[in-house]
Amino acid sequence: MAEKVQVCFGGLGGQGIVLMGTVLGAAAVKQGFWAAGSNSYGAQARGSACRAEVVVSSQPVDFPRVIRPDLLVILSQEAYRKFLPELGKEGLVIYDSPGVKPEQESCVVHLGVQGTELALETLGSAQAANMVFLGVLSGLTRLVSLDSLLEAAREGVPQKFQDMNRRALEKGFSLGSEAREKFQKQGNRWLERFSLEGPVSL
Amino acid sequence: MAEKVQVCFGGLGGQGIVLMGTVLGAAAVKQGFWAAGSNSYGAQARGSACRAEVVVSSQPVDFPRVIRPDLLVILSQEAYRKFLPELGKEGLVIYDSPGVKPEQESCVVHLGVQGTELALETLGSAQAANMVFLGVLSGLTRLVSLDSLLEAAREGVPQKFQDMNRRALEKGFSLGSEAREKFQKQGNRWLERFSLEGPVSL
Amino acid sequence: MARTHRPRLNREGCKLCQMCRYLCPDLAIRLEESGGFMAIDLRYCKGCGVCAAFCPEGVIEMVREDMGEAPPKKRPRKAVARRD
Amino acid sequence: MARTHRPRLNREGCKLCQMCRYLCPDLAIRLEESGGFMAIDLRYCKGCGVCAAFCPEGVIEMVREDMGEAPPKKRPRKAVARRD
Amino acid sequence: MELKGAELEQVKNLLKPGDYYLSGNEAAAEGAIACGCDFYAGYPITPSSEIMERMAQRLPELGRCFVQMEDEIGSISAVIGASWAGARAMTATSGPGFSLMMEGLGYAVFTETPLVVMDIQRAGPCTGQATRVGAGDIMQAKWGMHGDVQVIALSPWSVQEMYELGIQAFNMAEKYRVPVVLLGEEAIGHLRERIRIPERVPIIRRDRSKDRPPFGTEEPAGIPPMPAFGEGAHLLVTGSTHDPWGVRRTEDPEVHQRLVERINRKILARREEICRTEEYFLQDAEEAVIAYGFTARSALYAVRRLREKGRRVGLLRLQTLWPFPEQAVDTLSRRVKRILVPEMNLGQVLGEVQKVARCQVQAYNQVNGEIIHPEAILESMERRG
Amino acid sequence: MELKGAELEQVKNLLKPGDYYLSGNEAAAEGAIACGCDFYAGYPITPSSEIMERMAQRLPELGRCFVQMEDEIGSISAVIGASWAGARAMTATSGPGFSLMMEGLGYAVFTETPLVVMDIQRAGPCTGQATRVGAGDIMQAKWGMHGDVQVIALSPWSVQEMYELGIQAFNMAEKYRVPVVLLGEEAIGHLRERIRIPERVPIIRRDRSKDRPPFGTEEPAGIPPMPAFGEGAHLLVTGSTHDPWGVRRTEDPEVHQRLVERINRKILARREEICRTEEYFLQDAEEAVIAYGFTARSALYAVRRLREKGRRVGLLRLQTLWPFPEQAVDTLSRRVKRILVPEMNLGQVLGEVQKVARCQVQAYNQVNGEIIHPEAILESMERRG
Amino acid sequence: MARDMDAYLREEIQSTPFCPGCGHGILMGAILRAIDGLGLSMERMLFVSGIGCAAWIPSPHFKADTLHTLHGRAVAFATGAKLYNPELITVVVSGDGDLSSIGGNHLIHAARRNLDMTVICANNMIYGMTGGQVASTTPLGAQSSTTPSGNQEPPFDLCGLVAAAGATYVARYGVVQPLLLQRAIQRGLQNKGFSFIEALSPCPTQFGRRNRMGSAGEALKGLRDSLVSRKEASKMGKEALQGKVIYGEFVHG
Amino acid sequence: MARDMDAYLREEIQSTPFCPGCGHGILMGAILRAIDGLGLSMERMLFVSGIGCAAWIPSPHFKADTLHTLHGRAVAFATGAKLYNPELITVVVSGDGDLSSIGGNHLIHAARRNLDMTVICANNMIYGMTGGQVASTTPLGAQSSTTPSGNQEPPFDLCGLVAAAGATYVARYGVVQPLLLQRAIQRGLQNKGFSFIEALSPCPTQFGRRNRMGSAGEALKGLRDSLVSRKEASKMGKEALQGKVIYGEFVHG
Ligand SMILES: Cc1ncc(C[n+]2csc(CCOP(=O)(O)OP(=O)(O)O)c2C)c(N)n1
Ligand SMILES: Cc1ncc(C[n+]2csc(CCOP(=O)(O)OP(=O)(O)O)c2C)c(N)n1
Ligand code: SF4
Ligand code: SF4
Ligand code: SF4
Ligand code: SF4
Ligand code: SF4
Ligand code: SF4
Ligand SMILES: [Mg+2]
Ligand SMILES: [Mg+2]
Repeated sequence: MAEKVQVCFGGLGGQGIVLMGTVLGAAAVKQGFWAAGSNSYGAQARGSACRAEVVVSSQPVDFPRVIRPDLLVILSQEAYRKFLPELGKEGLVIYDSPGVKPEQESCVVHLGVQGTELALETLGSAQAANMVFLGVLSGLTRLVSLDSLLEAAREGVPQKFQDMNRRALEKGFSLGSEAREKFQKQGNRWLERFSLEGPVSL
Repeated sequence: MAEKVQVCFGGLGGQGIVLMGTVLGAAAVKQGFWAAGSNSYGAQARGSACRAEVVVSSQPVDFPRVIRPDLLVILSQEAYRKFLPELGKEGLVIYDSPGVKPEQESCVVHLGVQGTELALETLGSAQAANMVFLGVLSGLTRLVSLDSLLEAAREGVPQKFQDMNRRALEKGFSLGSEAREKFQKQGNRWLERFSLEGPVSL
Repeated sequence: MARTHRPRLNREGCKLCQMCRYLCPDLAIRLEESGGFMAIDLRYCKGCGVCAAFCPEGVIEMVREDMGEAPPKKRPRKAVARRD
Repeated sequence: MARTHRPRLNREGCKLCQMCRYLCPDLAIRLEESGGFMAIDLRYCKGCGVCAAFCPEGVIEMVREDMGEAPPKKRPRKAVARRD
Repeated sequence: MELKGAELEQVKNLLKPGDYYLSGNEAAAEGAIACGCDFYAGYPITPSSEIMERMAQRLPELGRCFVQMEDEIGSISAVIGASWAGARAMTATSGPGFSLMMEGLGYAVFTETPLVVMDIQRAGPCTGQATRVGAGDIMQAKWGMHGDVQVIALSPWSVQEMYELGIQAFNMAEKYRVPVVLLGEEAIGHLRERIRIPERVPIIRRDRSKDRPPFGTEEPAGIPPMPAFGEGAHLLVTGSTHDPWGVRRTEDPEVHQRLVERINRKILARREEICRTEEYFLQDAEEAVIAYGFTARSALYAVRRLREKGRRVGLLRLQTLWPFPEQAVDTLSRRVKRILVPEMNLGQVLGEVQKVARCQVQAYNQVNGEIIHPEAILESMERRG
Repeated sequence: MELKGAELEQVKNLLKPGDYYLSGNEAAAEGAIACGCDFYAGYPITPSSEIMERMAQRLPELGRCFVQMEDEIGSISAVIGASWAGARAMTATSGPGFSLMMEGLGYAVFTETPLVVMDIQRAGPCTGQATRVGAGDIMQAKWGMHGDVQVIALSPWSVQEMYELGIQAFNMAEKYRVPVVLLGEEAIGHLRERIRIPERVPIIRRDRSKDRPPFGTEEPAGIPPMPAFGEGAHLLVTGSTHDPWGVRRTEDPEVHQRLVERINRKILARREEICRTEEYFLQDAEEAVIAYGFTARSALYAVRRLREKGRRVGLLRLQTLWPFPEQAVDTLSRRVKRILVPEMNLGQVLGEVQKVARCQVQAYNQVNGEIIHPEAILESMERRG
Repeated sequence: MARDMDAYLREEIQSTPFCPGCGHGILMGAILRAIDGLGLSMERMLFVSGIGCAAWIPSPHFKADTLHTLHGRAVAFATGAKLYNPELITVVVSGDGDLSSIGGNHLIHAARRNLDMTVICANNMIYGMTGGQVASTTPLGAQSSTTPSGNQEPPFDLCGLVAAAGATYVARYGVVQPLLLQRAIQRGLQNKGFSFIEALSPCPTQFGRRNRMGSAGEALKGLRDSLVSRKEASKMGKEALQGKVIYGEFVHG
Repeated sequence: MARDMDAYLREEIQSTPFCPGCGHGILMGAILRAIDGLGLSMERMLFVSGIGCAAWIPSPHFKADTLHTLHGRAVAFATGAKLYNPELITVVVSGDGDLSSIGGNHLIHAARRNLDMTVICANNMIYGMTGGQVASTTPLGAQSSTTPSGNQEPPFDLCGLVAAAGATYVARYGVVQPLLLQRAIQRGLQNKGFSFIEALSPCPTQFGRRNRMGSAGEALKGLRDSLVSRKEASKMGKEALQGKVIYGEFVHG
């Protein structure tokens, strides 16, 4: 069990990267954790690289930026190249397949998910890919629960997107959970690194 | 012979007090003296008290403000009351008569001149009184010469006033000279305090 | 410049049109309702001559301040500087 | 957002009216004088679809970028930040 | 801040108490609202615009007043006008807009108008790098106006503090009749963190008595009462030199000296009451870091790592930047051998530390639009150790 | 200032050489004209308006350009635009207008635009006492802009120096590609004194080469050349962060750091070359006065009187205020036991002296709209003697 | 005895700082008479002014809340006060330089918003206070301390500008038309929206002297003779209108 | 291959920073074609802009002297450059917010002076760059990030305002009228005096999205459909003009 998990999301402006960070942070807070998040600013509307990061912790966060990410969620090749070197040795990468082509699978654990395609095909919009990946993150690591994600994703979002987001999160969660089982069956215990001790009460 | 003479002009806004200072300073510079002058600022157009001061010196002026006036030229009662206490014990007051009524004639030398009346009557404008008094100052003390005053008064003044100013200065000068003679006949040598040694050449 | 002239209003010819009152920049002229005449308060008058210039009846005249005569006691003037 | 669609111009029906050229916000369309046809330089095209929307002949069609196919080599983009 | 006296009230919070995940800018807006801010005038500028956007949403909901002005000069002017009409008024901006507000801010100081300006600093000078972080407006907040003035300036280091200092800024402004500048930074304004919204918040309201003059006191450091327009006080408000009742006195040396001294003294005489600092690991420290804003987060992280390595190093965190907490720095400088001042500028607080410190003072300056990483402070300390 | 290099020229004076009796403001205008000032944009404000009025007369006579703008923001903007069109350009103002110019001045620093601002200080803060004297804008001249910048600021103490520093201001602006602020004071601007107009004046012209980038140099403290508009240089001028050719680079940390450091270093690295001070009676002094502007006249007078009484006291007169002449103050502070800093503000240069001085530093502050009388300094010295 | 309109004036301020014959004093009376005419309570009124001689019309003379602000900013200060407390009858009184030169932007934006306030511009076609520099209202060719060879820049038609910006009551009169001027001020005060009244108010000291207008009385007569009504003007040719000033209501309810 | 108008563009700047479909890009082309049409040499041209997306139209793209200034100050910077060197063909290109909100005062004063420069206002009725805040040109009722319940303030008629201030060439066209717009820019450049061209230039990202205008193409079509000529408008009733925008030349030689 970790005290603090550092997550980075990377992709292109327009892919909803910033929102992923916000929803993850808000979900964590709903569960009583502490969270701190930042993101690259101002590039949302254009096609350039975009990054969001969240520190989730069972204690108040001292330094609110990611110092070394434990977990990357990557939605574009450019982001992959840029952020992978930062990842800790025991880190985990969740990436959008086949849009992102992993390059150094050896060093860290990679999990490819066809998030964009899935979103397009089953939800009708590539825009929902970000929520699919948040669901995967939750299903796989249990860093935050699906429920808190669902709640967080509802806030400040127009009604018409709420339903789509819910379905995307659920879909992702079940994909993530499948992968979690698989990993666990392999006897992999490192997944525990990504779930937190219960929040300290102050 | 003095090294430095400190002169103050006092009156009401609109009486041309500031110009008196400027012309005296400029005249002194024309003769090779050093001069520094300041004046109360901003009240010109209204009826409130107005003051101009000039330090004339045969050497560069260290402190450019009047510390203790040697000579007052006073055109209003208010100015008289306000500035007289500043005057040195051996000082000289030239005042506009009968507009100004001297109060403590005993302590310092007073010279009343009917400058305003004279200006009005012989020059047709009370505005010329200031030049009459500058002429008096020159005739009496020889601090600066009539010629340099005439030259200084010509500069930056519209043609139509030039002639009036010249006549006013000349008129004043002859009045001042008369007084000078009278004083000198009385054996008064203190008038020398108001004329300067030749300018130092640098 | 101190005031050199002051207005003198000849009540005889005055038609009480109040033009002088409306145009006095110093609110120095009132219609004295009781007496039915225009009254100039010289404490406020700056001697600008506007009232005289605009009186349609020509009954206001600007006269020279008598240098000798003591001016009406002025209320204290606030010290104000130009040129903010 | 990366470009998801690109314009495809059918030279057949094109009347060379140049509306697409005048309205392309990225100066990506030229009249190729030599050949007498409209040419779209996809290196500059951002896939906005304005040309297609305004072509009076309807000969420009927006087609999905083939995710697989390598995009035309872009010239280096200057890094610029919004929000001065 | 000591919150005592009759003016203090506890009011119920308008946001449901509990934990939220907000950005610093959102939190600052909520703090202001909680503390009764009922007038906002502003002009958009990155990275402060979220404050304005939240205000545009929330104030009208609460029946309060929001206006987007034509520029920042209009904004500060409207804020001053509203404050005299009785509002708890604020604006928010960033460097370029803050520069435009200097004349208005000086007016507010000289007329003792309570108001809050949130300056969310970005990487200057000039338009610089508009979306990136800096802390280059510290000196400007105090010295950007012509003539001798005092303001209060606060530096939050977390989203929670954006909220809390948002509250305190209003209370201080009202208590001392002075503009308060919240010197935020892009990195805090855009940071999201968990924050706790309390049940109740303390509110200090200005003294509105009409029986005493609104611009002068017997005591040389006094704070006069401030009635509002429309209350029959026949207020005379002017940015020219004025007597205690507001009458212009632009040629009287004494009136000027007394007024200028009082508006300075009323803050400086209360320096200790106003200034807030925090100490970390300083009891036995031989060397110290003095930091503020986001940099203090980095510094604390670095100090913890150094402590782990056995270095006797501590942190003095400045929450108040103006008036400068001289006492705390002076005391510290007598206890430690050296002080490091890391800043996202070329050395602004550094100069203030130098003025009072009695030990060696070192600087770490970074002006690249990025936060100072803990590693950089660590390295700097180790290199010079 | 060292006037060397190819850019230096001696040009014939446009005013007949000889002695004149001019006001400080007139002299400053004449100095500017003599040094080739060919563009003036301004907005009237007491006590600087005589500069503008003289320019309105003289520049068109000489076939040069004068414009009265709609406000001070317009003025500084037009001056910057003209400077890039090749002009030797200036404006003049006083406190309130100077406050409004802060954003523009920061732009000038960041784009390295040569220009001169004459700030004839009056009694602030705010509108204060508009016709009276003060020296309250010293800190503002350096710190009034957001972000980290450097300017050069000069303080004349006589009418002759209004003329000479009017010349020097232009030469420094052109040489270092930086705005130069002439920090005059009402008491000097309105003072009339005899001044000597020389036969020839030195003129430094900016380097207009087009072969090197106009916004960057290899050396970290370099000064790049500056071609003008209309010369085919395809200039890219921007107040956003830019590379050596002027291309906006608003997301690159290194470009920002390099640029901000260079515009600061190019001045600070030349501190000794730029700074001018004068010493009076300091050889054997045990105590000293540090003063500038009109106050230095009073101080010198007071020092002379004290010398007459046998006190070993001297004066360090600062002609340059920014960059601050640290070296001279440091050296002095090692030689004397105490330093008195009399100022027409609440202690602005004082703080800079405190930063470097190694002896006791005392202040004499007066903010009553009047000059500090020599008697007051005398008394202060005697009292604390 | 007493001053005219004494009930509206502060007792402790006995003299105006204006030069003898200054039009601003005449305007001051017209404003007070307009308030008196409408029976408005001074307790509900807020007077806001900028910097300049004209800005001294309400402050410190009027016995009401007065806010003497910064040069050019009166309208923006007033915007804040009015929006916060809509009960305040908000009147801005300031000079042509203050309102239309440095303050032009706030003026047009307040007009655009059609904020409920009345702006009275004392237009003396010059910067009086600072010594007679040219203004954006100075007629072509006129002398000023910064146009030694006569003004070369066309002046604003202030009423036209403010009307184009969106004001809902716009009128111009000379101070020599005291009753028309008073009526316009009253109509402006009654208009629920942005009202702009341009009062032509000669400055004998800085404008008159330089432009050989003679005494204050002569300057005012000169103004009177230059005024033509909108109606008259509509019948006059361009030539005939040379040197004339058109008065009247340009926008009204 | 190459870009259109490549000869007028800096080689080293290959891509504009505008969002896909941004009207500012269309305007950029129209400006270059106007210059090309008149055969003007870029060596003699100076482009000045403020801050905003629109201010990036000339800088850094145009291969000429470009001066990217401060928010709102472009016209004042241009005034200095033009007065000093009258040879410079001076063109200001900036946004509605930049020129008419914060920069409104410089705009009306330059128009008053009738300075020989051409000001092209890229009006997208919003603050594009900073994230879609309301502008002084935003239509009544429109959504923006600072008017969550729709804009309550009437917008400026920019052409009317600038004409009232004294400009001698004033025209408005939409970017969907590329040839008319180009002609107006050419006439502005040829006018020896102050020319103002308002180019309606939709912002799909910040205005379009919030106001449900659909894709960039749809937004532009919406604009096209709202345009009516001066002539047509003169025949239409107030009702019929609701939601319409009048194009044409409002002041010309
Ligand atoms: C920011 C600023 N700039 C300049 C000034 C100087 N100033 C004071 S009043 C004034 C002009 C006043 O002209 P106007 O508004 O027409 O009033 P008037 O005196 O003519 O009645 C100026 C330029 C100032 N106080 N503040
Ligand atoms: C003094 C100042 N205030 C605010 C800003 C922030 N700012 C940058 S661009 C902009 C608005 C731009 O709007 P507009 O001119 O309409 O251009 P657009 O982006 O819509 O094309 C603002 C408010 C700034 N840079 N400087
Ligand atoms: S002279 Fe002038 S101030 Fe005196 S009453 Fe007549 S109009 Fe009024
Ligand atoms: S203007 Fe003449 S007639 Fe009319 S009220 Fe005055 S004095 Fe009488
Ligand atoms: S899609 Fe848009 S950018 Fe691409 S060519 Fe068409 S109009 Fe130009
Ligand atoms: S708009 Fe259509 S028809 Fe016209 S040139 Fe383009 S492709 Fe051809
Ligand atoms: S200077 Fe002109 S405007 Fe000012 S008070 Fe005197 S006459 Fe009136
Ligand atoms: S935000 Fe709007 S104006 Fe700016 S580039 Fe994008 S579409 Fe164009
Ligand atoms: Mg005026
Ligand atoms: Mg816009």
